[in-house]
Amino acid sequence: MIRKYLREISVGVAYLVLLGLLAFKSPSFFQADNIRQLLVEIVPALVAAVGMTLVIITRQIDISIGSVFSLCAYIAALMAHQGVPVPLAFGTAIGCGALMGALNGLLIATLALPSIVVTLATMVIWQQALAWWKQGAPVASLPAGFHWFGLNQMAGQWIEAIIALLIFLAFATAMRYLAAGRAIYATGSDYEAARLAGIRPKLVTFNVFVLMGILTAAASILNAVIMEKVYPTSGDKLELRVIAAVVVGGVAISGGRGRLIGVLIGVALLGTIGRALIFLHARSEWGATIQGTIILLAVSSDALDRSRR
Amino acid sequence: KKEQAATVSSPVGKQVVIGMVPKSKGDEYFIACRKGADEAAEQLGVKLIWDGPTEPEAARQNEVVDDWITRGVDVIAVSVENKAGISTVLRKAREKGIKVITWDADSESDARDYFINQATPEGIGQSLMDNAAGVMQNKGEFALIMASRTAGNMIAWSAAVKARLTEKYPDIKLVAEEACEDRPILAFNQASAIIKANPNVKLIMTICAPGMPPTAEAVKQSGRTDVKVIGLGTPKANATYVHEGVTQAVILWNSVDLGYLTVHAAKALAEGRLKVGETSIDAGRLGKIEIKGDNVLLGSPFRFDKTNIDQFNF
Amino acid sequence: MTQNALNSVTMAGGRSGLMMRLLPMSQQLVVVVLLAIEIIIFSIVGRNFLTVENAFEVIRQNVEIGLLALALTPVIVAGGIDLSVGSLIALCAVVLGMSWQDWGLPLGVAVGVALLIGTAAGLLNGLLITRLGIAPLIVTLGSMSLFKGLAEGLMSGRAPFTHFSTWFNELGNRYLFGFLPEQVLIFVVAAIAFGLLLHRTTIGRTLVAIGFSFDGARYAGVPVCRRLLLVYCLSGLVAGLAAVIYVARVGEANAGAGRGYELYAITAVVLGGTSIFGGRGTVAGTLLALFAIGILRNGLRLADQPAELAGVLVGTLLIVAIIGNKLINQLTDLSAGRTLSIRRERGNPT
Amino acid sequence: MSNLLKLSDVTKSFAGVRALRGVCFGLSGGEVHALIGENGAGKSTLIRVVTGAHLADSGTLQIAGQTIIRNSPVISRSLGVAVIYQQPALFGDLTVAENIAIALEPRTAWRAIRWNKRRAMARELLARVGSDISPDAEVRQLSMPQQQLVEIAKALGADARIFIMDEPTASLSDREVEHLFGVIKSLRQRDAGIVYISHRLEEIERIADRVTVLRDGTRVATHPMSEINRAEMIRLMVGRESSAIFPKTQVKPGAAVLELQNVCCNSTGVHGIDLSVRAGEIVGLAGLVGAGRTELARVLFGLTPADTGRIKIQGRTVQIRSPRQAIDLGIACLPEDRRKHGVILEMPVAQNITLSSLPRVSMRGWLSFRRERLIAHALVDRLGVKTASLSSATGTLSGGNQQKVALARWLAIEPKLVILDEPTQGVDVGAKSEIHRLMGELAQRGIAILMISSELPEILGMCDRIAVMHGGTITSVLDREKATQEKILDLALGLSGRKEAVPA
Ligand SMILES: Nc1ncnc2c1ncn2[C@@H]1O[C@H](COP(=O)(O)OP(=O)(O)OP(=O)(O)O)[C@@H](O)[C@H]1O
Ligand SMILES: Nc1ncnc2c1ncn2[C@@H]1O[C@H](COP(=O)(O)OP(=O)(O)OP(=O)(O)O)[C@@H](O)[C@H]1O
Ligand SMILES: [Mg+2]
Ligand SMILES: [Mg+2]
Repeated sequence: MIRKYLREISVGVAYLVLLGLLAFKSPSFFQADNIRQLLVEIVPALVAAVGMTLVIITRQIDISIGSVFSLCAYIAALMAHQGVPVPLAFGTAIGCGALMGALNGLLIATLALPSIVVTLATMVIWQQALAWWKQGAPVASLPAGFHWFGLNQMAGQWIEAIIALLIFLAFATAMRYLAAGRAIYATGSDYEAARLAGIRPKLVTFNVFVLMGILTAAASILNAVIMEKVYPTSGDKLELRVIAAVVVGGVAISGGRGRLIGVLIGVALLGTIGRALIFLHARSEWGATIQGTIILLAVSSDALDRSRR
Repeated sequence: KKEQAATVSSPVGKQVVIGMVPKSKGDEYFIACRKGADEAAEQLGVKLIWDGPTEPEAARQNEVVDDWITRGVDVIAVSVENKAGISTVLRKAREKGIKVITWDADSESDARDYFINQATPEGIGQSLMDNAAGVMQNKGEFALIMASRTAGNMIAWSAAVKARLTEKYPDIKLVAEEACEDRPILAFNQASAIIKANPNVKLIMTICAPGMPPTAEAVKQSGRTDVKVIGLGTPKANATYVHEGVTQAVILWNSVDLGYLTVHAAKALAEGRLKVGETSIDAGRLGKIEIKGDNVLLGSPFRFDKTNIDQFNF
Repeated sequence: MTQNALNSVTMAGGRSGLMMRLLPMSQQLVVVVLLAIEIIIFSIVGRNFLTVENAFEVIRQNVEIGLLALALTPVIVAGGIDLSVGSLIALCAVVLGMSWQDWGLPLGVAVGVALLIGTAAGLLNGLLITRLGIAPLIVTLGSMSLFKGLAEGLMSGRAPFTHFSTWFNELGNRYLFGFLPEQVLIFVVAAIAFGLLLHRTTIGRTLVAIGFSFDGARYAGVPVCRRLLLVYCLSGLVAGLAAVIYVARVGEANAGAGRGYELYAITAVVLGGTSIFGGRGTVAGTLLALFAIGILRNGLRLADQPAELAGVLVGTLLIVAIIGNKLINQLTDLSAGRTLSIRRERGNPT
Repeated sequence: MSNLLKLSDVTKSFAGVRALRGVCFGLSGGEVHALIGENGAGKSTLIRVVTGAHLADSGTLQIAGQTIIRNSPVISRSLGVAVIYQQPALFGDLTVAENIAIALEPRTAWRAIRWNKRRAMARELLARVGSDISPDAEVRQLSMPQQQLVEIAKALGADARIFIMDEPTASLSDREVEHLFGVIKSLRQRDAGIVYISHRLEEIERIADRVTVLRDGTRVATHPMSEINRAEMIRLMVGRESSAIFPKTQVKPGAAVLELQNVCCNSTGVHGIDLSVRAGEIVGLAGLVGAGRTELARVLFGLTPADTGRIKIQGRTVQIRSPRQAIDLGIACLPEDRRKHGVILEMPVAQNITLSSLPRVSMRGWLSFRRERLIAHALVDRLGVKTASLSSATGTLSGGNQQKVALARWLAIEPKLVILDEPTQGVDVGAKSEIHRLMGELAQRGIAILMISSELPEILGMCDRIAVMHGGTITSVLDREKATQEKILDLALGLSGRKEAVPA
């Protein structure tokens, strides 16, 4: 039992240690509004990480999410800016996310091309296309309904947290208790066996990438409403942060294994460090070093476990 | 053969070709510079090529310049990201008979003909720190958010700020120093954390054009009216926050004019009208601009605040 | 029995034998075509594109990334990947600067130190991957952030190291006989070395075996761990070398050096037909792809096109290449089903 | 008797290969219809056409009286077809319970999973095949035979009327085989039909009612079991009179090549091993599944090095920490799982053969492709490997031929001791007798051979001495003369043997 959840436990402990350190060194970290800020900071990564978890469990990977993220948020903002009703703008953004995911899915599932190469390509394409299109100009003067969904700040922050939590719970349960979720595990564990068992692995893979696109778009919106402007670089390096969080959370890059609960902890841990360092008045230039160390330690932990059995 | 190539690409015939390199495309500040440059190019009928790194990385600028040397342009005008780095290739350009101008940030002086000088790192550092001190009444804590820890000019600027701090303001304390990697969302998160983590911080100084509005946004959302923001940025992007009183001052020169002037100087240089010893240059709508040695002076950094910020639309 | 086996070998040898040799090259063929198209287009629309100077300029500008791509080829052929090389360039550059300016070592020695650090970093990756059996993608994802962090930490807001001795800067900027950039020599040597290593030595052969099937290689008595350590150390060492050349060319060392290079390099390797699953791959392909990308960037600039367009086109190039390769494969004898069910037996793609 | 299955002139070819040519096949309720043929004859392909894993190019397929237009795994299952594939089609990362459940539960995606129900079902089915594998075990941690059992359980669970078993006993030892036969009998009583594929003809003789023989994708004959004997079957399969199986050649054993004294390896549970193998001697390792035979082989080959005890090679005490060392000591090991460990499927035949003897095809690390081709060619001839060319991917060969390539690799190192783990598993009679002939030949050249096999006749036929393993240790060693099926089984089951067990 403990062995089964070893990764979740060890990462969870690491997180508790960090929080303990904060409680001890700078209790002000735990003020309600700081926690809300923290949540808002983590939420987009979490939603994207849910998608990435599915993708990695299917034994694929998607490094184009950063670009998709930027593009979707930007499109939503542009439309809203042009006076399109905000919900419609958000809807369209999600649609675009789905489309871009579908493109990846099409190339990967039906043509059986390696996902890492395909998404590497689409990543560059979307990113550069956006830069070319708007030369990096942010979208300002957005309608009232955009910022915090037109709510006041605190409500907006809570809504963000709740939406993310709901998405997380929905997927967490589906992955365990819904046949569709198990089909994803099966496909990632053994493609051919899945085919013989009557699971349609191509379809599963395709759908997973579409979901990835949708979740990325959703994440980008959750991120866009935080500020009064939307920048075309909002998704830079997102893929690395998310993949790191997912593997720290114990999802096997070899597919077929991993649980969303671990991912939640992973996202929380990596997402908190930056803010924590500021509260600990640490020399922030060592932030990346700490991140890297944590990732390596976390993944080492279950390597040790493997060698034990 | 080269002539043919030239005529192919430009039916006008012998048209002056100016290559202009920003530090980083997609940075609001440089977008503003480009506005002015295009305007001037329009007026003067020169061919302006505008290209540069999409992310601040030293070698990229060198590559752009290298290729333009191959392509053969008349003038190369660079906003220098890495002084030592770019100088080697600028010298090469001059050997090849290409006129070289630096703007916005200077290279080593022997590597270029003229520097369109709107401000030196020292100048910027000073006016930033002085303005900050003014807002803080010369005492209290403040925090610094810079664009990146690796870009040469950033390092120079933050160094200048600190130098000024130690030299003139003993009662002011720098309590936090972050780098936002030119990413607005990071600036936002860092600012909001800084405010929470340092209850009696009085001011945040953001030396990063894309980072400044988010900083103000964070301060505003924190509801701490006693915390103020100043920094390097473009007026339009910060106007709202300035009016709301969050942002006290935006330090900058008129970057549209900077681009505009650069192109004028470049054309003059290319046509030999800008010879050593000139004391002034006629720069279209800017009128006569003073020249000291090999520095074309746009004038010292400019302070945008409530009173004047709305007069600028860039 | 023995008799007809003899016949079948001698008889049927030709065709399928040729196919077997050509099959892994199919993507290289696609890239060659693309390259040709590029050259034709740019020699029309680009100024001074088709000149010796420009040719060498292209190579010169891509030496650092090229070195990384060379070192990554055996890594990926052996079924691994190394995302940390970009950050490693930064770390080595910083160490180079420090050991020279702060610790006052002679520049030559400082270079040595940088290379040493690079190798050590590669060793770290290798050990984590072989001894703890963690997926390379993950290990190097972590060390990528680790090395970058160390570089930034060491610099911690100080000015970049500059004003290296002239002999050193010339290493990155002088032209032998007026047209041949010095670092290109280094690159050519490296390219040949890696080519031989991968295709002409027993080590290369074992790398291919490991890439196709880690277990299979182990059961065949291949010293898998030692081999993997070797390739990761090599990629570290080469990253160090790239850092040195980078500093020499750009004339300054700081923590921003080489950011994002790993992606350029990996793009070149996979565009060159090296299978991301390991096993298949050639140094020649990597070189071809490297030029395809380099020429694209250079040519577009000479045609006054913006850098972003180059980015978009590189991405498109990559997709076109792998699709083209796929189609060729499907026309050849190895049917999709076949390759798939054989892949089944092997480890994971990433 | 109802007619469950009817194929008429089914044709199937894979790019290049004509796997099936106008094959007709029928199955009726309450019968066991055996399907035999050499490797690559088309047996697996035929059944994959029935299950919808492959689509036939032409011909008609009737399942349970219905004519199927476009078959698929789902359709065939809905019509009551249950299958055990040759390569277990299991999900290594999922639990046994889930593997079984996925095969049995409906296909709908929006369906809630009830885990307890799954476990219960799995436990019940595993019990029926006489296995106590935990439903919560991850399949990838199971041994090959255990996985076979899961496959069988999976098939039984489906309330099917047509059961297709492709070499189900390939990796099973007699006890499980007996159990399986029991199950098959009961199925037959329930008027279900069974298609049974195996290379072990004695099995066929025991349980089959009808036999269909395939050769090169064509059906050469279908006979009631009563009207056909083993020799006839072999003749039909091979298309010629085949040499007697198990051609034991008497060799005068020389000095001991391998000596083991109280060898233990805790991580694998192998302990207290005492054994010696002399030059020119063939020693068999018998035992039930999980007795630790393969584990012992792995210890000797340095894959899981021994913790304690003494290993002597030709009298010299040695440490074997890695396969590399083992090879340098002249030890060769033909692993159990051919496709994963035996050969590298994507690599050309020649490169596979020389992979373990690279020093011989290189000078100071530089490969000599000429020498490689020479050595490879020589071995391909000697073993009679059927391959298009030395540079065709090994994966394109039939399993039997893949096995020969794997063997060739080890002959290339000119070993002193050869460990063979299930060398003829899933290999057809033709290839099998060749492998046996080869073993004899090696023995004559004074090479010591340690053979693991779950097929008692093979053990009894080939070996000079037989060591029986039980629970991770050798319970006793029998001489060729003394050994009988019954005796070995008793020892293997741990019923007797304790007394004569060599003190550990
Ligand atoms: N997926 C496939 N792609 C290409 N060729 C195939 C495929 N499956 C089988 N073949 C070919 O079809 C022929 C029949 O294969 P099949 O697996 O039916 O033989 P088999 O009778 O099952 O042999 P064995 O006794 O080894 O199982 C073989 O020559 C094989 O090369
Ligand atoms: N996916 C596949 N693609 C092409 N040919 C295949 C495939 N799977 C099996 N074959 C061919 O089918 C024939 C039988 O292979 P199969 O895997 O059924 O038997 P095996 O387990 O390899 O060993 P054996 O042939 O001794 O049973 C071989 O010729 C093999 O090459
Ligand atoms: Mg078969
Ligand atoms: Mg078979």
